[in-house]
Amino acid sequence: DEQAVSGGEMTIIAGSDIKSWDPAITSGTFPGGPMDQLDAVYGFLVYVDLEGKVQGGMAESLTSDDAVVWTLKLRPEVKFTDGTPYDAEAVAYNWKRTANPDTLAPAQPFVSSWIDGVKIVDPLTIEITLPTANRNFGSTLAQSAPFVGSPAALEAAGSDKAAIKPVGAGAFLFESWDQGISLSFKRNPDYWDQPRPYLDTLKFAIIPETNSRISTVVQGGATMMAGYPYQFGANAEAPGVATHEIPIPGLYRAYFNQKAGTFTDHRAREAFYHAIDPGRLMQAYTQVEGYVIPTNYFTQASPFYDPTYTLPTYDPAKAQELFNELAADGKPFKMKLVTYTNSDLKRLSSYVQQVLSAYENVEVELELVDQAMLKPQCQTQVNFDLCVDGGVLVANGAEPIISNLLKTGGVDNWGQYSSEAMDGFLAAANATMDETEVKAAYANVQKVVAEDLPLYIFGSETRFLLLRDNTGGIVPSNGGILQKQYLYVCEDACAAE
Amino acid sequence: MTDIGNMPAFKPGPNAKLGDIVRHAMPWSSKLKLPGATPFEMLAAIFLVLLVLVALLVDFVPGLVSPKLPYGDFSQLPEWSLNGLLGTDDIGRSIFSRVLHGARTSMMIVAISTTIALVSGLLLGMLAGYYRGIFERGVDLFANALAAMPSTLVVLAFVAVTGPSVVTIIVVLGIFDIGTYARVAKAGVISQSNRDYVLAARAMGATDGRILLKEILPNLIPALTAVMPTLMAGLIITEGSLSFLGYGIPAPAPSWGGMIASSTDLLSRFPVLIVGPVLAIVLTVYAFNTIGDYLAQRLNNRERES
Amino acid sequence: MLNSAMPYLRAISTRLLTGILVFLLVTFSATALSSLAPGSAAQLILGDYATPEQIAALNAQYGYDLPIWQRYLSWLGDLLRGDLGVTLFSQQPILGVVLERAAVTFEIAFLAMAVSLIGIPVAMYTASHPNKLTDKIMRSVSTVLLAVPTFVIVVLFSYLFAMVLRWFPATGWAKLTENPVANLWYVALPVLCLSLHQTAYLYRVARNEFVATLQEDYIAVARARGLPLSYILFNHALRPAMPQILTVMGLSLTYMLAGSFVVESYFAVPGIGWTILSAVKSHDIPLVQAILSLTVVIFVIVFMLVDLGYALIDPRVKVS
Amino acid sequence: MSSDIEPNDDMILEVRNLSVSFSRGGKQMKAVDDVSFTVAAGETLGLVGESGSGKTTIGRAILRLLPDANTKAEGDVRYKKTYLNTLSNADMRHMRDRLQMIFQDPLSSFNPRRNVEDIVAEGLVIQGRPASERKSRVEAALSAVGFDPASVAGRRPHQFSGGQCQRIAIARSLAVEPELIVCDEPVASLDVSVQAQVINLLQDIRESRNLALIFISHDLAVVKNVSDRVAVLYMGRIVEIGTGPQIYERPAHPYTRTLLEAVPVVDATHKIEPDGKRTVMPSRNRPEGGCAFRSRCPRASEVCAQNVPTLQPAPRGQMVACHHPHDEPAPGMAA
Amino acid sequence: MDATLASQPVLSCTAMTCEMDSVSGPLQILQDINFSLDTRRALGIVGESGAGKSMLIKAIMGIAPRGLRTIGKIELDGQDLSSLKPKQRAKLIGRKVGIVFQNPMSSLNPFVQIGRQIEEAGCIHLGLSKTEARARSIELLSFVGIPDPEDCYDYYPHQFSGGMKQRIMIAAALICQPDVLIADEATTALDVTVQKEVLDLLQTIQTERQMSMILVSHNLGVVAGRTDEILVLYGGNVVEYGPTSEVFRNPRHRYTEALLSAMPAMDQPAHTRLRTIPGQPPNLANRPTGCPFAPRCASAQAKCHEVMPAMAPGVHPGHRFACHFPLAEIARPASSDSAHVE
Ligand SMILES: Nc1ncnc2c1ncn2[C@@H]1O[C@H](COP(=O)(O)OP(=O)(O)OP(=O)(O)O)[C@@H](O)[C@H]1O
Ligand SMILES: Nc1ncnc2c1ncn2[C@@H]1O[C@H](COP(=O)(O)OP(=O)(O)OP(=O)(O)O)[C@@H](O)[C@H]1O
Ligand SMILES: [Mg+2]
Ligand SMILES: [Mg+2]
Repeated sequence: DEQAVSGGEMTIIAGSDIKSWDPAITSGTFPGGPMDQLDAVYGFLVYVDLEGKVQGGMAESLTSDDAVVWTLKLRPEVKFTDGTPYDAEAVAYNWKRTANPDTLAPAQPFVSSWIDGVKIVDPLTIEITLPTANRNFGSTLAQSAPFVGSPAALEAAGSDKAAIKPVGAGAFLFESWDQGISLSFKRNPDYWDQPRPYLDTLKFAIIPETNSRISTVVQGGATMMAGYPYQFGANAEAPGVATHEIPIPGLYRAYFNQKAGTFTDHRAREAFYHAIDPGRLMQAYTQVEGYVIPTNYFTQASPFYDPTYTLPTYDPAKAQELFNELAADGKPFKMKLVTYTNSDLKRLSSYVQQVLSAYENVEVELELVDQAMLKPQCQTQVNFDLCVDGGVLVANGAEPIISNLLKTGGVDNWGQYSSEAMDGFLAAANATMDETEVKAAYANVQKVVAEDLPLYIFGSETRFLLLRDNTGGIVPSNGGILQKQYLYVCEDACAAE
Repeated sequence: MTDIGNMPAFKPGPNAKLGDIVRHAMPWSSKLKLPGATPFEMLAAIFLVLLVLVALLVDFVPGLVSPKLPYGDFSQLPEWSLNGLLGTDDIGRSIFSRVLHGARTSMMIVAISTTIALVSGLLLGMLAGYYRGIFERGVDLFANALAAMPSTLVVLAFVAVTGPSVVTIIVVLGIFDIGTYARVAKAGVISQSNRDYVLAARAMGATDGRILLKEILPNLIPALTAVMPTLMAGLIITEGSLSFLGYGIPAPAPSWGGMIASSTDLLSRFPVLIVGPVLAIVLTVYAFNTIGDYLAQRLNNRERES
Repeated sequence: MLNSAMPYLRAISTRLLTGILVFLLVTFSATALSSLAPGSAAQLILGDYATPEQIAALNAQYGYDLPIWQRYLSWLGDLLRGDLGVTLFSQQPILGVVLERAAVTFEIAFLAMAVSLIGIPVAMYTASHPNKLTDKIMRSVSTVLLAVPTFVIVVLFSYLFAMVLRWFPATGWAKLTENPVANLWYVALPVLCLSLHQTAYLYRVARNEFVATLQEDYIAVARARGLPLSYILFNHALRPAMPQILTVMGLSLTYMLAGSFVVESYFAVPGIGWTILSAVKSHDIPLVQAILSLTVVIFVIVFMLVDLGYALIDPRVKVS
Repeated sequence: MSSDIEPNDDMILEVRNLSVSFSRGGKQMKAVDDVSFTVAAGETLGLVGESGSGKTTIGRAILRLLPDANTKAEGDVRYKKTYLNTLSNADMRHMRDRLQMIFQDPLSSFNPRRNVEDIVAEGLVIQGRPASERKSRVEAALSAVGFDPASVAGRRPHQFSGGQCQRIAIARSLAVEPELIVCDEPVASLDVSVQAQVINLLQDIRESRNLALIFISHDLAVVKNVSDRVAVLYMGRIVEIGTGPQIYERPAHPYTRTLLEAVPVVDATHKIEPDGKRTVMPSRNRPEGGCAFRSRCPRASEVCAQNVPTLQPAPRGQMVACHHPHDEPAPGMAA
Repeated sequence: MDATLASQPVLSCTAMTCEMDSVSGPLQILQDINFSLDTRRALGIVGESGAGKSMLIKAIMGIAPRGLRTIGKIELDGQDLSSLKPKQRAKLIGRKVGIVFQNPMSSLNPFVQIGRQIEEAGCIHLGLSKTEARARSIELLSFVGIPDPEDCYDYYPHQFSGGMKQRIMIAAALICQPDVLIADEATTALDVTVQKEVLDLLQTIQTERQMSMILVSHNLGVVAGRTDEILVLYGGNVVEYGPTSEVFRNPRHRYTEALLSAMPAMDQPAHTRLRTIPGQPPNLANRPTGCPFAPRCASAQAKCHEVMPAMAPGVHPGHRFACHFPLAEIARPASSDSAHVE
């Protein structure tokens, strides 16, 4: 940060456009995703750093001694760009709004569970009393409701989401949005943390084609894109280009539909695990050899990793046996794999189809939908047997993602998995601040995962950025989203590792 | 497949013409009757014949692996063997086998869409050309509306409605060609109607139906066959574009456009693997266009002579 | 003079009438189709956590629950009032968005068209020396070019010129009005990709047309008068060949407008091709409708211009 | 005005007050204007006139072969006891084996995809004759026009020369055994050497079968050779009608005389003195009202501009529509 | 032959043969053509369709279709055309020869104003300036009898009738003040009355401007009273060549005679049987060895089928014909109207 200079412009490549400026509606953790764009305007109230610790962003701190009562301290003199103060009232207003079911916020169940315990102590202090202890309250808040918009602007828009104007207190001011093409922001001169932000202009360019994105960065047409080394290939070594690892392991996973269809039968899920060699699957997916395959929800890098409980391994003979058994029971293995039309995912699903089709008594159908239609189809309609979501799910610090995935009714629990034991262990892990108890609870979680096979977990990877080598101030938050106020253009190749 | 090793030696001299070489290498090709065709046109015709044969008989090619099952490792470079000739694709299937099976997919779409378009276009065009008036206006309007809509986009929209399906693609592509066939048929009927033989048939007491079906229809065939290959080439391109965009033939059925799309992402790492499907689509379109030109030229000549 | 203008007026008005019918047909089909598509704008706006009731409510608010013909009529009504609405997410006025992006597509299409015009003099030369070496070469080259689908050209060119050689930018756009030099740089690859096919096509049509024209009696007469070949080509063959060339140019222009989405989305050029593609995906139906309408309007205008061109070129044409 | 032409049962064909107009781009164009004539059995009526005078239109109107779309035909056409103009399409179809037509361009009057027997047999097929009868009648018709049926079998029209094609066309008409044939410039596209064959053939057939012919031609020499009576058309109207000798030896209408004068004669004994006035004849557009020919007529007077002349008996017995008919021999003709 | 100035031919062909390749072997389209056209004389070329009339003209003009090989000598104004480079040759012919083609509808470029079409050859060959050219074309337009030539200058061909177009073609042919005017079936597509006007015009111009003229027609009547010499072509061969009056009055070749008697005449009564010529013109790819007319000739003998007759002189000077058994010379008074007496 020493050599940070003011001025300049950066362009972050996004894969798709945002749908609205509603700060309550956030999802995705990948750079270029909607959260990334909202961050520019609203700024993180609190965020999770690379170590998994909750840090203050727009707020000064969020702390608790007992995991039940949490204190949020705001910074003085922070103002929204419409001049209204970024104070306790504003934060509480945003939370209330999120808790209102009409807002349709994904974080509604989470926020509404403690909204009654919110107490404004003074304009810069809020005290939150949770109904039960939650040691992960801070990180969950950072992941699912980190943005605070100007109450005046939100009020003005009323119920019409499309009419919400982006008025935050973040590092940048919304300048223009060309739907489907680009978004442009300019420096917020009244940002609280002067001399930040350094950049005069921040842009998001929407480029759907992976190859085009890579070439664009290589040629200097944009500053950065998120991706994986297998996609970059030799381009990572191109002059003027650097890669930057965001060292938070993520999981590749697919959802088994446990409400209806083939995978309601445990044998089918087990057979699926046995039938496919995950190493080959990852190689098919990324065209790169040598992935370490996770043996359970937590990878070796995680402090909660427990080698005792492992997921079933590749065993084609066993798989065939189970497939035959299922067929004999009159429940032949017939599955529909749903994913979206991305070439990597196409490859992955084709590979799954190809491998499974080689077994007897197996039928596999593929359905590739538009990216935007994946969630509705998998989450809302639950119309799949196996649903593959693209990219990796950041699994640092377990929560809130693990609960979202595995808890009964969790927002990311697309497969409708439900287990009392699992719910209990997850709650236990949250309820204590004691590390050994947490570890024990998560060991049990891994045991249940290995037994129940709620998800198909087949790979893990860290995310990379392909960026211009003169990009400075890379401060990832929440597992990948760069905090825009730190970004600056440096004179030399400061990003090269 | 003919064994190349058993062919009698033939050394093309410096003055050997391409046609001689072709005729020598493929003796049966001289049975292909294309009066006045250049060697390129002969080659194109042979290629198309081969393509149709491949589409029909690809399952019986000895030694050819399934296009849906793995053959080798992922993204293997080409090697000197039947299945590895063009390398393997990103999940290890034989590209050569997929290219050959892709021919079946393309040919099937071309054949069915063309049949749909030809039959309906002919019907509409004949009515429009013979009865003129309101029929003609209606058909013109229909053809114009089709021309004013980007076909690929409409197929995309339909695919969005019905989900990716071969039937949708075939039907929509077929519908889009109706306009052209109708136009050609209409123009043909109008120009034939100006010939005295139609009048002569009327003078003999022929009914409209007889005149249309027995007198005019046979004379529309040359013009229709002349536009057909070009339209077929267009179908192949459109189908390729759709599959390329991911809205075409559902996986794992092999299609050239889909193969190009999947090699595109890995282009910077395995550029050779795109060669097979690209060559397949380019050569096929080339052959169709060449035959189309040949037929159109012959039609022109015939019209000029008469 | 009024008398001589009357037939034109009539021809144009019949064209317009057909155009309006085509317009109604196309836009109505678009409404019908979009209402059949799964998912909805409401779904996308409300996000993934909306309940079906909420979605239904928002659909009702937008009027997406009405029968097709009612939706269509209300859209038509809005259109007549000059109100195209705003884009679904960014709330930009649709008219402005569409015009701005159409300008981009137009620039590319026109430049591609302009580049392809070199096909005409080449065609003139080869047609006047038929079956000579150049003619044969040009014919083969053009047939090969015509056989390469645009999406293949796009993939190969962007790989070669943007990734390997890095001569041209892989994606992006600069407005002509703001930075003409950068604009040229950005426009180069898309134009190249579009014009290759175009040039080959125009060349072929022009060549065949010139060959046919050169067989006309009046060309024989001109030759018998001892007029030089170049004089005959420019003064006697060019104009008669123009109507056909013009038709093809008109067709190609609409083809390029419609077929631009592969090129535009690959090069991330903010034109209508890419816009309509993403609008279809994100169910921004008002935007889709607006672009389709524009396409039809352009189609009609282009063909009216082509007709007018006929009338200017061919003195015999009075009424179509 | 034609009421003086009584219905006459000797006449197998009677055309009465026939008018045909075409609409083109909203405008009405009268191609045939109030034409009446009759044809007796076995008689040949020649129709002559310049291009566009309505010869073909009359021929087609009789046979109801005009396009329906933009055409309006009025007047009666009586064939024997049947009024053709009021027949239903189906009934007209039954009349077609008695009324036939031969076209100017024989090749284009054949479907190029048919072979010769099919072409000749077509009328019989349409009339629903059994195959055996068809075969013999086709052979008979082909022999009648001088072909050896076996040697032409299976050949396509384009394998024949123009004269042969025209003979096939005649065979096609004869196969249905018609009583009247409208010949629309049947020899115009033929060389002199072949033209003679076709004319002779038509004459022979006419005699042997007592055929009535309407023979359309712009070649006055040919018309003279084949016709018993001749009607001269000018801009859709009959300006003169009478027997061959009447018309050719003492043409009464100035237009007929102009036509006769213009016929190139095979006579090289003296060089033709060219007409020194080189101004073009005034426009051939129809003048408003009055006699259509008056703009080209050396005898035109006031009355010609006011009254449309009607057909009146001329001194030599023919009918002429002229206010100032001639009564002297044709130029170059001995009295 | 002594080369006196008076009998210097403007245009002559010596032993000219034209050949072309076809699928069925080489075609002898024209064989051994000899003729010469003197100044101020009119030559008629007659023959059936396909006899080679147009090809002869095209070969002379150098606009024959691709692949046609011309052997023999063509001299224009004493200059051997084959010794010239194509461009020079085209220029020379363009200046010295004016040509009017058969179809007035298609011989004028429908896209170009007629004034331009008339004057362009003048601008190019004579280097006329724009104003000069315009003045001269207007003058020519009125010379060929087009009313309002000033206005017509800017009209397009479709605004004229067939006869007018043919007059415009004549005007265009005259722009360089050529020595020879060639009319290839210039009146075939016209109505009889218009044909007469155009023929009269051609003849008047020829005499007024002291040009030579070639009148090509398949209609013997067209050339009959309007030419000095006549050349009868049959299957690409000259079968008879001589003074027009001689040939018509006393045709010696049996083809010429058959042609004449096949024509229906105005002085015959109705229903007169016409004389016919059986058979068809020779197939150029497969010519008979002997006289080309022998297969159709009523008086053909064995010799006719074997030996090709050479051109032999007749009684009248300049009258030549290629027949082994020519018709007898009939003695008749040279000038008489007896042809019209029945
Ligand atoms: N189907 C039609 N529609 C419109 N006008 C027509 C039609 N047929 C003929 N005419 C017009 O009617 C007039 C008479 O035509 P018709 O063909 O009867 O003349 P014709 O005497 O046979 O001439 P030609 O000698 O050229 O054959 C012409 O002016 C022609 O343009
Ligand atoms: N381009 C060509 N290729 C081959 N043969 C040709 C070509 N043009 C003409 N011919 C042949 O040359 C011969 C002479 O043709 P030409 O046109 O000179 O005849 P013509 O006497 O002018 O006949 P017409 O009276 O029909 O104009 C014909 O047999 C014709 O078939
Ligand atoms: Mg006619
Ligand atoms: Mg000719």
